Amino acid sequence: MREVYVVGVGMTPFGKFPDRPYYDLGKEAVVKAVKDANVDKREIQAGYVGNVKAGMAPGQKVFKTLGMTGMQIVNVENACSSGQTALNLAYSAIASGQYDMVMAVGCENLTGGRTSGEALAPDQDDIEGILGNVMPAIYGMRAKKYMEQYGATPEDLALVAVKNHKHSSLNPYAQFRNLVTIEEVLASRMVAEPFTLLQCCPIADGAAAAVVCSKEKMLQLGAKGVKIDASILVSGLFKNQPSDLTVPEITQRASRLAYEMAGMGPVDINMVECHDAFTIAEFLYYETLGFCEKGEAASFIRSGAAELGGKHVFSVRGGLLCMGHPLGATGVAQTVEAVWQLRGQAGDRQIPGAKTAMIHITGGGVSGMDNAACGVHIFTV
Amino acid sequence: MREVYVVGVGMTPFGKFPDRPYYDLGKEAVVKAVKDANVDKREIQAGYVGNVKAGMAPGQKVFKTLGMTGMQIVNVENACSSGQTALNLAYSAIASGQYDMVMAVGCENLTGGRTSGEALAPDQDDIEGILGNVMPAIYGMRAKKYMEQYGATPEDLALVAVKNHKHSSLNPYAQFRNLVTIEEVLASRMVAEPFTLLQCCPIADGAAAAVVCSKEKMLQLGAKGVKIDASILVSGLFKNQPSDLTVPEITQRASRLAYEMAGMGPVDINMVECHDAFTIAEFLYYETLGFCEKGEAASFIRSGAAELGGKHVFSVRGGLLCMGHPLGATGVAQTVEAVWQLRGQAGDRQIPGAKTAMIHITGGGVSGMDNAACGVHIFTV
Amino acid sequence: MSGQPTIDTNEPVFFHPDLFVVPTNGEAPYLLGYKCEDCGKVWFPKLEICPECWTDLKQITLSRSGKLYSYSIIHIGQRGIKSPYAVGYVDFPEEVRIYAQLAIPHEKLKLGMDVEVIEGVVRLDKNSNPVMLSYMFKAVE
Amino acid sequence: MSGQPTIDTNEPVFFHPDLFVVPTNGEAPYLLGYKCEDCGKVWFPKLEICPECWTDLKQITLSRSGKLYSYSIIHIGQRGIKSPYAVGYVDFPEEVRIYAQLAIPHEKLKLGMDVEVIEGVVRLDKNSNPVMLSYMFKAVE
Ligand SMILES: [Zn+2]
Ligand SMILES: [Zn+2]
Repeated sequence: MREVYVVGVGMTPFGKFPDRPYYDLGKEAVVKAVKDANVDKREIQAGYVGNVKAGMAPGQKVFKTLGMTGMQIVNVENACSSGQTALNLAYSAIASGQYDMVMAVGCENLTGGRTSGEALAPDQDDIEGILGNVMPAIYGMRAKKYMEQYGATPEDLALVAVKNHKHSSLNPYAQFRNLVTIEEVLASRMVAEPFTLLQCCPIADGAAAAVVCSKEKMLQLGAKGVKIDASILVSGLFKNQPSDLTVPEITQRASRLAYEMAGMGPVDINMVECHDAFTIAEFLYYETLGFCEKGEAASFIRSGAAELGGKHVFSVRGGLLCMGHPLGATGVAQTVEAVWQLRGQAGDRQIPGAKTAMIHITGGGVSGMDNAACGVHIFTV
Repeated sequence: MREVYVVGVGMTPFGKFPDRPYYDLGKEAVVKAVKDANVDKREIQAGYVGNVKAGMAPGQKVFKTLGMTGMQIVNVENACSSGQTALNLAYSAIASGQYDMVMAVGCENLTGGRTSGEALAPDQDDIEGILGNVMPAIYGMRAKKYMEQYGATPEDLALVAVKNHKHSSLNPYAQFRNLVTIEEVLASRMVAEPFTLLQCCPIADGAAAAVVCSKEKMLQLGAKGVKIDASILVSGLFKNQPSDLTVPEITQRASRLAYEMAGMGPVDINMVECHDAFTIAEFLYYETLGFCEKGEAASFIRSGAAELGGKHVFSVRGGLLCMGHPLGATGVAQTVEAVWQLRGQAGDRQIPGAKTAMIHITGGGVSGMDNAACGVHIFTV
Repeated sequence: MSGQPTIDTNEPVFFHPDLFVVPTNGEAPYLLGYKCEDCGKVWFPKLEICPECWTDLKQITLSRSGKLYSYSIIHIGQRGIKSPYAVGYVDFPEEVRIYAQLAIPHEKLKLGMDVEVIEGVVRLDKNSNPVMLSYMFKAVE
Repeated sequence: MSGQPTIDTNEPVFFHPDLFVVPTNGEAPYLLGYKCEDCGKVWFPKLEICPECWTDLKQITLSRSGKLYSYSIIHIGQRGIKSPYAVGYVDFPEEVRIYAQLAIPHEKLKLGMDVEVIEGVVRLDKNSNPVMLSYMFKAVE
């Protein structure tokens, strides 16, 4: 397998853009990434496009008026992990020698036509969906169990939102850039216990793109890329049997595979973009990804380790909690942040001397499965 | 790149099954293919799943209750070419050495919840869709031009439906198995000129699956597989400029790449499953795929060459015209037919001594594009 | 799980005879499990074959009560269910975990509590008339 | 192409000022093309940048008439358009091919015929009232 590099990235701001179709957002991200890579668009040999909610052939609608057609375009869907699925296919296409330069794109418009004031639910052909379950409650049940098991408090959980807002206040691409206090987090409207509104990721639209190529191609371009050291995509296990919901098995499995592939461990990782769709999620991932022991998440965040200036900065762009989570786009947007950080181009939120970044995403409410799909990538410079 | 083989196939009958969700159809196909391959389901390392209309994570819903979880599952969408897109990714994953044994699956339920009596239209965010265009008219305009240019008659076009019904009458998996005459074809209800109902592919539900593996794995299993000699997937070109609509550029390009990859030409091909969504389509593909000269399609079909017993049998399973076209499923179902024929297991519709099969699919109504995506695969024994 | 129930009469839909039995003789309702004769695992909701073994499953009657593994109270929920409503996962002695709405006063909810299966209204129409009946869990008295 | 027009007044929607101009002074309507100053290609409908060159485009007025490349008469069509209706592709002298509905008696349709741009009703509501106006093509007299 060949070495694989990211040589160009671009994204739109994340936010609510009901009048900008997904393909319009996608085009902006593609143009930015190609210009950032400083390559001729005709050199891109394939496009892998993550999207969940659009109709047929979304990738074609992104690329068509950019004159980037004729190449292989594959539209992929894996719920929350759609963007990292696109990145994983781009990685494989380069690593295998199938192509020399391709793009991973994620794009999503969730606000166009959506009714607000209703929580995101599993599909209505899913038994839990039929019986009224919603995503915040699925995580809420994990949180309740975690809090009982380890004595974590609502204030502990709120710290995740406080930290991520601190980070997003430094990120011009974030949807919410205000600072919040523990009190404000806990006083916001209740969504599904124990989560208040500020502990749930907001709806958002956005797009992101990355140009991915072989080492040979990178040297030919005279570019200095960011290396992809691990690219993992797995599906969840199906079981009806009781299990410990405070240990997300799919994330545990995917991250172990990623550490093995990259030949490194948590101690080597400077920053993590994780699937912080709800505050509890960051707690569970501190532990499951191996950054602290089981039950130690509250002391980990209180130590400052996860915050800008700490050893393992989590959600430095503001995470899903402040960016929002345009399903198809998120995994690629995490990539964009990793690349900016490792290149030292992250502006006010730059992690000094960042050399290694991990991105993690997991999701898809399918009853009986931990999550439908989980992606983990590790990048280095 | 390693050699790639299909060692097991399975499919559901095609037809209207409004009460069987896509995942139920998909499960039937997967179980049949795994049993046909005679492998332990735990040896399947990844699943590539083509589907257009379902919600999130369709592949996970197919595999989850079959205990085939944890592996990489990638859900792909490429309009009519979704099934061949799944096959192309399966091919690449094996050819590159990423995996040793994977599955390509296509599944689709189009009748559940659809209003009949309305033609399939491009997406409503497409300018031609907004202004009233429908798929039959897009092909109708090609047909009108072709008929004028080469003097083909409605009777000539009807021959395609007559032939494909003759074939499907021998296929227990086909939706329509009746014989029809030229007169019946032309007397059926007008849909979009020059097409009557029997010249348009019917709506259908169905699923198909294929187990794909490396040569080494195949030998280890002691199986005799069907080799994939070419696997091509491309997107359409975007242009607003006038062009000759009787030459489908995307098919021309994809098929040339496939012939080059397989190191063969039309003369070597015993059978073709093409995208005969409308009668004119088979005419255009006889020519574009290189089986006869431009304008010679009518004499080609009249010669019997495309019919069971002829040199290059087109649509031996009955084609889209008699099977129907469950978008995500079709490309994999074409694979199943190719494998059955090359193994000599096609029953009454067996092409004696078939050694080489081509499957072709193209589609996706995106204005300004010939088609959104086109897949071509060539198989040999 | 055979698709989305459609509502075209005034009678609430019963969700779903393969999952849940309410005896007409007034006896207590119960859930149906599907047990593999090879590996012994129990599955819910209904499956045709065992995910592990691909062998046929035998329908069994599940215990009427289990333990509440965890819960949440939903304040912003789905249309057709009056908020706030409680939902939870219940672990049954047959080693199967089942999700449902909880017919338990919210202040009485407690992880690990014993709950039992009852029939209840799980969805309302916009005039608050019942449109779907199914299983729920209530506290064991 | 900025999404699907929504209908919330009794006035028909006009589709779309970036594509089509109907002068208020009674002059003949015309379509708008977008021309690349680098490669000279003309694009329709509106684009922000040239697909070939990624440079800005200049709005131009297209010729009012072109030649009918091909057509079909749709008998089973979209809701909101009275069947049968004719549609076709028209090639303009600016080297651009444009799809539209054809306001031409079906027996007069002929490949290669000269057609011109007019304003017409392209969609009706269920009471057959116009809900969308846009360009159509009619035969040049
Ligand atoms: Zn079993
Ligand atoms: Zn140009």
